[in-house]
Amino acid sequence: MYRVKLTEFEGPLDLLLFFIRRDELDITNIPISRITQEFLEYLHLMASLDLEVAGEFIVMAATLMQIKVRMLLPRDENAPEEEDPRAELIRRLIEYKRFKEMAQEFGSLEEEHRKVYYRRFFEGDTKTLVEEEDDGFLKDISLFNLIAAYKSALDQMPRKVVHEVHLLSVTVDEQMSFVMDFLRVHGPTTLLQLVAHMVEKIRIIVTVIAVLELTKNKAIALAVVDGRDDIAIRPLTSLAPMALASR
Amino acid sequence: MTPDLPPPPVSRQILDVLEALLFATDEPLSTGQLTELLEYLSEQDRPRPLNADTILSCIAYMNREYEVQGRTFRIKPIAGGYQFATLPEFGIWLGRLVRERSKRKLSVSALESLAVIAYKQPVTKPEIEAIRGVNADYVLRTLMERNLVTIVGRASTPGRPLLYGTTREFLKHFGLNDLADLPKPREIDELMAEAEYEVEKRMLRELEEKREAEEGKDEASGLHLVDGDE
Amino acid sequence: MTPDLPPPPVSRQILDVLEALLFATDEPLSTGQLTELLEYLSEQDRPRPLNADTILSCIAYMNREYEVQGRTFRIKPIAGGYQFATLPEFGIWLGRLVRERSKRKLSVSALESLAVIAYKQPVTKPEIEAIRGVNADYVLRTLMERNLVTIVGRASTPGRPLLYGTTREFLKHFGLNDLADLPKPREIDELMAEAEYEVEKRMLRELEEKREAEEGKDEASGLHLVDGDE
Repeated sequence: MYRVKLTEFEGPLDLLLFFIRRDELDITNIPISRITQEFLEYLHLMASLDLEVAGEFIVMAATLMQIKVRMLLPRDENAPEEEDPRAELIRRLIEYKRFKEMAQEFGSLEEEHRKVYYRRFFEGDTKTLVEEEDDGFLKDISLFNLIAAYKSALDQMPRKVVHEVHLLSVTVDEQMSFVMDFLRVHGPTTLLQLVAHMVEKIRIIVTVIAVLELTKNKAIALAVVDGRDDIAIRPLTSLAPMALASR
Repeated sequence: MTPDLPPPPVSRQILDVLEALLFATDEPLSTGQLTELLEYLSEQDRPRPLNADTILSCIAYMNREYEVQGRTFRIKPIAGGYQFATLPEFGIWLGRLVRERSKRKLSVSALESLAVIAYKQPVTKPEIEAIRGVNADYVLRTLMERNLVTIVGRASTPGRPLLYGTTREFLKHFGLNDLADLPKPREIDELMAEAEYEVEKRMLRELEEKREAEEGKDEASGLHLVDGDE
Repeated sequence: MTPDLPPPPVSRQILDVLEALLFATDEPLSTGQLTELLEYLSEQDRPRPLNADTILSCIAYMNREYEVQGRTFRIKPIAGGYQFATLPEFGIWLGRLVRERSKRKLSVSALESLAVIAYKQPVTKPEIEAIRGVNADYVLRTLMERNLVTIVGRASTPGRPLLYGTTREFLKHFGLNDLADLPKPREIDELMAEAEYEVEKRMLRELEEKREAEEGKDEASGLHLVDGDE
């Protein structure tokens, strides 16, 4: 009997290729019973070591046995040019072997390139920033990054979102008037100043909508405040004289 | 053509190793660290004496070389160590590079919001915030500025909140023909779940390593058939 | 002291800006990007013509300079662009210094899957699995996490499976300029022919062994397996 030493195989095809290489078999003319026998012994061994045999190996075992049976069956004289039952498996083995070779090539490319290093520390470089319009914001962000982010967002979603629905009597129209009044009293302001005293989230939201609505109506204009997460608001329509005086 | 330099304080090989080290490091290297790294040089190749002063004179020598050869970079003392840096007069050119670099990445939070909008659209800001648990004002603004997200209408719910959705630009970036091409939640789960087969493979590998350690013997690859009972 | 170089193809100023840009970039810069950046040079300072060929001849010229001057780095074509990188012979020194995630070796299953994806792209998961004969969920996820592979769309076949392809990071990992630089896989016919040839080799060897056994003599050729009994 043979003692079999186990190592990792990339899958059933890899194991078959191993048998073929080790025994110097002709891949185009596989001795199917012998290979099937060895394959089953390997599975048996895995089982005896209490290793769960991966599904792919079991499927392959079934395929091998099926081919073996078909090889034993007498050929149907009427069926013209029936394909060798092994043909499909041989095709797969050769195809896999081909990519396995390329994987080795990739491995040596990787090895070669591992010796090459790029500059990675740029803090010492003096840079003078230049204003330009921007593009390339999404460079290097792939669809995978996007879906990974989606999953992460869902995973981190607050377990219970308590929506206390108490009806607040706040409408967009009201807040539009509020914004215009505020501007009239305080002059140009910012969004944060506008909502500073508000406690209910919904009121803030409605106010923001009101601001957007007013922007759309060209009653006010918005601008980004440099360096801050805030938006500057200034009136576009003429306001009551007292507003001008107040600033 | 180039003015002659005095002879280097150490062998060329040492200068080369120093240059390569300073080039590839991801943080400034102190003279102490450099000394330590040079200790891997074989006994006879090592500079003598091998100390901070030797390193400093090498750095000074290399900088003279770069100057004479008209290179646009020098080795500069930074944060207690030494590092390559381009000369300040090229700062304006590098600024253009850096701007591009800083714009490159979407923040994690922007990406998450973008993902939520992509999958849940049309979606209101409160809905985005409910999923992400944080205020979405800033990211929404950023995403809209980048033309990845746009307002697509208003919900008919009370307060008629704005509805957000993704743009054509978004589809273009991710190589999607339409929104139906986005990976489905089921596909995402498939991608994110560890295949069970891998668990087994890892077990097998561990077992193998343990056995090899026990037997204390080396082995090439594959199934080894050993003539057992004789 | 240093051998003379031919005159530079453009003014020193242009070479300097190019060098500084390439020295300071953390991403390969394409000739297109470099051309664009050089367009900021004032009209009379700009190289003429300002195109990819001009850039390429400048890069070649600079690399000759570095070689003559004994520098340990060169401007290297990578992932469709150019970037400074150390010469491979200094890798051993830098390995002691740098412990980068990206320098981590890929597993065999990752390499195999990458090979399939690289040559067959755009390719679906079932296609990858059919070739390798194993589930590809885990490995695909790992490859995507390392940004070597990405989703590039959906097939138009029933079920519209996701399509996968390699990334720029993939090129960078293997030091390739573009996909055309990939080693060519052997043709099926060649593999078949080789398989048959292997059988002949084996027969030849058996014959050889038999003869040697008969002659009872030792042999040197590595083909022979020592079998122990004397």
